[in-house]
Amino acid sequence: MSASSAVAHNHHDADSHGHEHHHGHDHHELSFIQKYIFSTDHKVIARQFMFSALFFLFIGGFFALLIRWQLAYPGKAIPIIGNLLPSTWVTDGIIQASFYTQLLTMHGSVMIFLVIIPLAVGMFGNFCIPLMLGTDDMALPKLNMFSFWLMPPAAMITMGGFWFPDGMAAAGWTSYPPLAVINGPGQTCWLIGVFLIGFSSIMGGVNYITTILNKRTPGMTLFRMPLTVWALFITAMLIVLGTPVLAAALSMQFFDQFLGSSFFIPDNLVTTKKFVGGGQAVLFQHLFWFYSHPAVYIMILTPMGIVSDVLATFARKPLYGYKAMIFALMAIAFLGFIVWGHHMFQSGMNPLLGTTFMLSTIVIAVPSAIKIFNWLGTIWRGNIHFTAASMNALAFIATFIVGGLSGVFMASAPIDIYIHDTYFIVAHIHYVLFGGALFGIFAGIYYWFPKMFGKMLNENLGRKHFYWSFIFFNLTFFPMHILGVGGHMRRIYDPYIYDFLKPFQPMNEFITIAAGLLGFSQLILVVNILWTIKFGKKAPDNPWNANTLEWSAPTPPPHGNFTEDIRVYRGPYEYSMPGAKEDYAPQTKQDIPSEVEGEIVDESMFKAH
Amino acid sequence: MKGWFEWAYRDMLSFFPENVSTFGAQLDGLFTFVYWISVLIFILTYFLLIAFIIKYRARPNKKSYHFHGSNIVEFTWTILPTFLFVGIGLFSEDAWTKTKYQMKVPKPDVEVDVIAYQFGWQIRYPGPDGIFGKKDRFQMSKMNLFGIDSNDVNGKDDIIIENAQLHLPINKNIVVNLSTADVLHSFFLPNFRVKQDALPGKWIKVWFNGTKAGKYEIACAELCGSNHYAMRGEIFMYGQQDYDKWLDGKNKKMIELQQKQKAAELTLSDSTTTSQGS
Amino acid sequence: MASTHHHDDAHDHQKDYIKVIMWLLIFTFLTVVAALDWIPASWGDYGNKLHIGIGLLIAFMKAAMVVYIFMHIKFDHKFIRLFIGIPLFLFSVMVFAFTALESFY
Amino acid sequence: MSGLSLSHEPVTGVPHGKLAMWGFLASEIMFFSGFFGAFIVLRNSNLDVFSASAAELNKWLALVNTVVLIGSSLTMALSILQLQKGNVKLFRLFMGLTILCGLIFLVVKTVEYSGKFHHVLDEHEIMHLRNGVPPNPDALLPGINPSTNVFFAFYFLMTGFHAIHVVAGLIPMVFMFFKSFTKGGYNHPVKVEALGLYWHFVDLVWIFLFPILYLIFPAH
Ligand code: HEA
Ligand code: HEA
Ligand code: CUA
Ligand SMILES: [Cu+2]
Repeated sequence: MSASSAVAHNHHDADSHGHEHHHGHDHHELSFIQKYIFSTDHKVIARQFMFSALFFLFIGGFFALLIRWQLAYPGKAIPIIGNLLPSTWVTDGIIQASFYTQLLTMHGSVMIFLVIIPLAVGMFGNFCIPLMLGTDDMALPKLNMFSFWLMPPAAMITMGGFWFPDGMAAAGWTSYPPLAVINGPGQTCWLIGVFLIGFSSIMGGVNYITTILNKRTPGMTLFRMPLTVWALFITAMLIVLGTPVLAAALSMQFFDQFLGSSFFIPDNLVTTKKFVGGGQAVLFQHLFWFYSHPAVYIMILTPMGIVSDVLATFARKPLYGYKAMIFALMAIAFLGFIVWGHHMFQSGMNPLLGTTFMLSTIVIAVPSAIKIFNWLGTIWRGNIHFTAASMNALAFIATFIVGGLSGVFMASAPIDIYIHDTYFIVAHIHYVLFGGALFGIFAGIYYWFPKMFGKMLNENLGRKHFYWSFIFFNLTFFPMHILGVGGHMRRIYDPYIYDFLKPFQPMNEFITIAAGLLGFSQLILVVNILWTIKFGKKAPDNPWNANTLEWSAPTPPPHGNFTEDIRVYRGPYEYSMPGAKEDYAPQTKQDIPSEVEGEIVDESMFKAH
Repeated sequence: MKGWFEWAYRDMLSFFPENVSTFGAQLDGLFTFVYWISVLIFILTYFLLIAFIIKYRARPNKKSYHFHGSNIVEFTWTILPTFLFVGIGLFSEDAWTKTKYQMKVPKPDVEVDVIAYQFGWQIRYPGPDGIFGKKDRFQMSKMNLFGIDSNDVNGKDDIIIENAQLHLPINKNIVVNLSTADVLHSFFLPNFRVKQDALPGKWIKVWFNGTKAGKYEIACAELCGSNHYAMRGEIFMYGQQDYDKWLDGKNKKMIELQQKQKAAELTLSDSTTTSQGS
Repeated sequence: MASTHHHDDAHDHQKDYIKVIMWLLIFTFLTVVAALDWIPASWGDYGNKLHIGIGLLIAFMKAAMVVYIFMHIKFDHKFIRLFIGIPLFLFSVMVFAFTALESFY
Repeated sequence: MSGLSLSHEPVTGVPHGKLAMWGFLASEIMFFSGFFGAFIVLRNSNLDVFSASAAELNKWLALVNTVVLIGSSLTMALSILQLQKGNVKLFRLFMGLTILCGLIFLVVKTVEYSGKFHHVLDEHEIMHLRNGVPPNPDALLPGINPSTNVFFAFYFLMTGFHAIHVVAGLIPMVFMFFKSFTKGGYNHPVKVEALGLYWHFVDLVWIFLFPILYLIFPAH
């Protein structure tokens, strides 16, 4: 390949110029704004994504707690803050039915579009890709900055309905027409906001693909990339191919909302708003889920990659079945595009289609199973160090198994008849999104924080955060399976007008209390982060003795990331090589010192399998 | 407080509301089947996970086993779950065809129309003549949610129940023609294991066969606006005789009503058309 | 391996472009003519299908020429074809699910 | 240049800008796929309305636009070629022609649109366009617009987004055009090439819009 010739050339350069590199980038002083606000440096953008997403996590979490209050104690005033909330939301501190639907809509939208996707894709994508590939920045840094700065206005617009008397969007995060179309201006805001967020995602995705294909350092072949990068690569493809379909659906809904067309509205709807008719309501669902099913994998693949890296590092063991893991990712991504109909089993689409989607959906469990087994294989006969990062990664596996298995129930169309749109689904959502994606993200935060900020997070607080989150997470969401089995519908303001749901009130109360404590546990993370940034211990360059390239960069990495040219000699997971002195073998090190003094380990052993 | 602990020791399957339909048992059986498979997988994977965590926790001077994996193993654990999962799929197919395929809906013993609207259900019986009036989508209005064609005599005596109460006989194949006047709703009968979204502009056949007399609830399971939660309905299942009695009562009332209307019509000849509007 | 094609055969490209534009114009002309009302009404639905078939066939041929020559797919790295191939595949999946099965309801 | 060369030559040999543009185009294909997929579905269920409405469109304006846009694709390709050869004058000429074509396209589009907006529908036409179904007086805005029927909704949706794409393409073109007059000139062949890809794609979309909106409905 042309790359290899370029390498030889580069090395010459580096040698002859010595340490001249200090001049290149730091030449002109950057102003504060260029450095921290409108920065094109991928690391700064990653931090921006992280802080904005954590901020929205709290907004979304706050909405969730209001939801929980209403379900446990319907008709009772919210304590303490009840009277502080705007009067369009609550009367006398009591949540109104119309506000409840806004709450659940915004909770879902915020968590998905403004928390998990920006964290998993925006933050880790930006931070990890250039560093793990050994390059100085993204392929298109300006575009990168643009894709972050599209987010804040988009977020404001998404929640913009706040300023209208009708309130925010209130048709669920799925925004099904005709309901969404007859809703007020808040829904229009939501459409525009999510459209912009999607645009930002696409820009990011395009950038990742280009960077990964084009900016790998010499020696970094595709099959020497760490799984995090692989996962991001595949995620980027999902984004680039899926998100535009959502954009199309949203545009059409915008036309229906705003310009009086009827793409999704059949003839003669008996509502106050009048339409010309001729459209089909299920069409939107098809378009929506064509994106939104892949979107759930957009949210989980990167955490899966992170977990693979973290586990290999802390088990001091090569990742079990590296290639199988990659093919599994690809299989999930591919199948992810042909299973969207499983959200629509009861929607009135052709039941024959239900059969096809049922089979493809069930098959998608296979690559997931492969991943679970390979992670188990990775810790098997390992030497597992327990840190906040590795514990979160292990928790990811534990919760993803539960969430995935509940997915298999719903994948079977006849079983889904009963549990569709019940809390069984809500339990599934949170097991895969909170238990899966968010725990994976936590693992990543604990793992890379030292590199990002140059300070070691407080391990003690980290563990507390983990234990509390894990326990209260399960206490909050496991009982929801039971609610679902009992027939408890989702998205209902007051379950207790139904006789068959009355007995579930104590369980809802229990869940609410657990949810409050779960929310409280997240404060530990915040405290930990803020405290560490201010007072934390300085982090060494490679605190975990890990192999991947980012740990060969100084901590925190300067503008331009690396202080010397780097070349990759082996795969990312060569831990505990027999005969080697250290139990790790950084990808950049050509020669690994062996236990026997003066002997060089046979190079052929390091080949990625 | 006491209630909290009552559920803690119960088996998850015991939380299903009582099943009173013929195919409900099959659906519950499928759930149970997947449930036990899941429990098995859960135990297997959690056992390995916990065992490995304990057994292979870090100890000083220990070195991990340098091993990249084996193709045979990968192959095995790809194929085995594939069979298992495809098995689940094939196993489910029968129940799905039976409950949802429109061409497989059994011949109705009793047929009713149900239309959902924000926020309630209306139910239509064919009335004394036993024949439904034709539906015309363009005559649908707040006053005439079903869009009963005003030119069809069969529709004149159709009985419309506005308080969302469905009365049906047990041990009969019941076919509900389901649609909605406005946004999406979902016709959910927890005890019958029936759920079907109502689509505007489309009449979908939903069928079931109840096995036990009594009063059950109808719920809406698709977000349809602020009062989505309040779209509660009731379904009364009777033995055949009780059902006939109820139906006769309704039909008689309808006949009386029609006679009264005829009498009124004679005096006020052209007032019938004004009731139709947007 | 990198960018070998660009400069040396620039002239060929120019010729290619001219050729392509001629064909594009011819096809445009054809597609308009084909859309005229020349199919006997007695062909009924088959006539409609023929209309659609011809229209889309010509559109695809035009598109292929634009992609191959103007967009340099013919001369560029092979892997770039994936950027068109994968979306087209997904599009066909989408259309298949939307129409083929929906219409046999 | 520093001693470091961490920002290497593109590994694939395809410049960043061009590769990214291909990625973006893949995403654009999916965007329009969503519209086309929906179009196919709703066309099948509203065939009569669709063919009656398509007959209202002006084929000849669309034909002019097709030719204009195809022509602009040619001039675009030629301008890239000229910049690669270093011939700035010809580059500028062809770029100018491309911009001109783009503007003509937009002007024709505007004529077409305003013709629709100002088209006063009589009773008979309304029934015709709505397949005999009486319109809902509250829903129908005057003139032909997205609220007329599903066909026109698609017409405005698809041609509207297409026109937005044309405008979005023209902006950098105008920038490049004027930049080429300045002292430094404009010497970024890769950027022009990437923009060219985009422009050809815009042409490509039109190649499909032309038949499916204007042509393939049987004339009644
Ligand atoms: C990160 C997010 C995420 C992930 C990863 C998944 C993963 C899966 N989901 Fe989930 N899903 C959502 C997020 C996610 N989902 C959301 C947000 C919704 C609700 C949307 C809404 O309506 O608001 C939803 C809804 C949803 C539905 C619709 C339910 C309904 O509305 O009626 C269905 C139906 O099939 C489904 C199925 C699945 C399946 C089969 C998987 C599979 O990928 C799971 C595969 C994993 C496993 C199977 C477990 C691991 C495997 C093993 C432990 C090995 C097994 C061993 C042996 C066989 C030996 N999901
Ligand atoms: C990543 C995604 C994500 C995450 C993390 C969460 C987190 C939580 N979610 Fe939710 N949820 C969704 C995604 C997510 N959710 C989606 C997609 C839906 C479907 C929406 C729809 O139907 O359209 C949904 C729906 C949903 C419902 C169903 C609503 C309904 O159908 O009526 C419920 C109900 O209990 C719920 C609860 C919770 C709770 C208690 C948390 C907790 O885990 C939150 C814990 C975190 C915090 C609480 C943050 C910490 C905040 C503080 C410490 C501040 C405390 C402030 C005060 C106390 C004032 N979620
Ligand atoms: Cu009707 Cu919910
Ligand atoms: Cu899904």
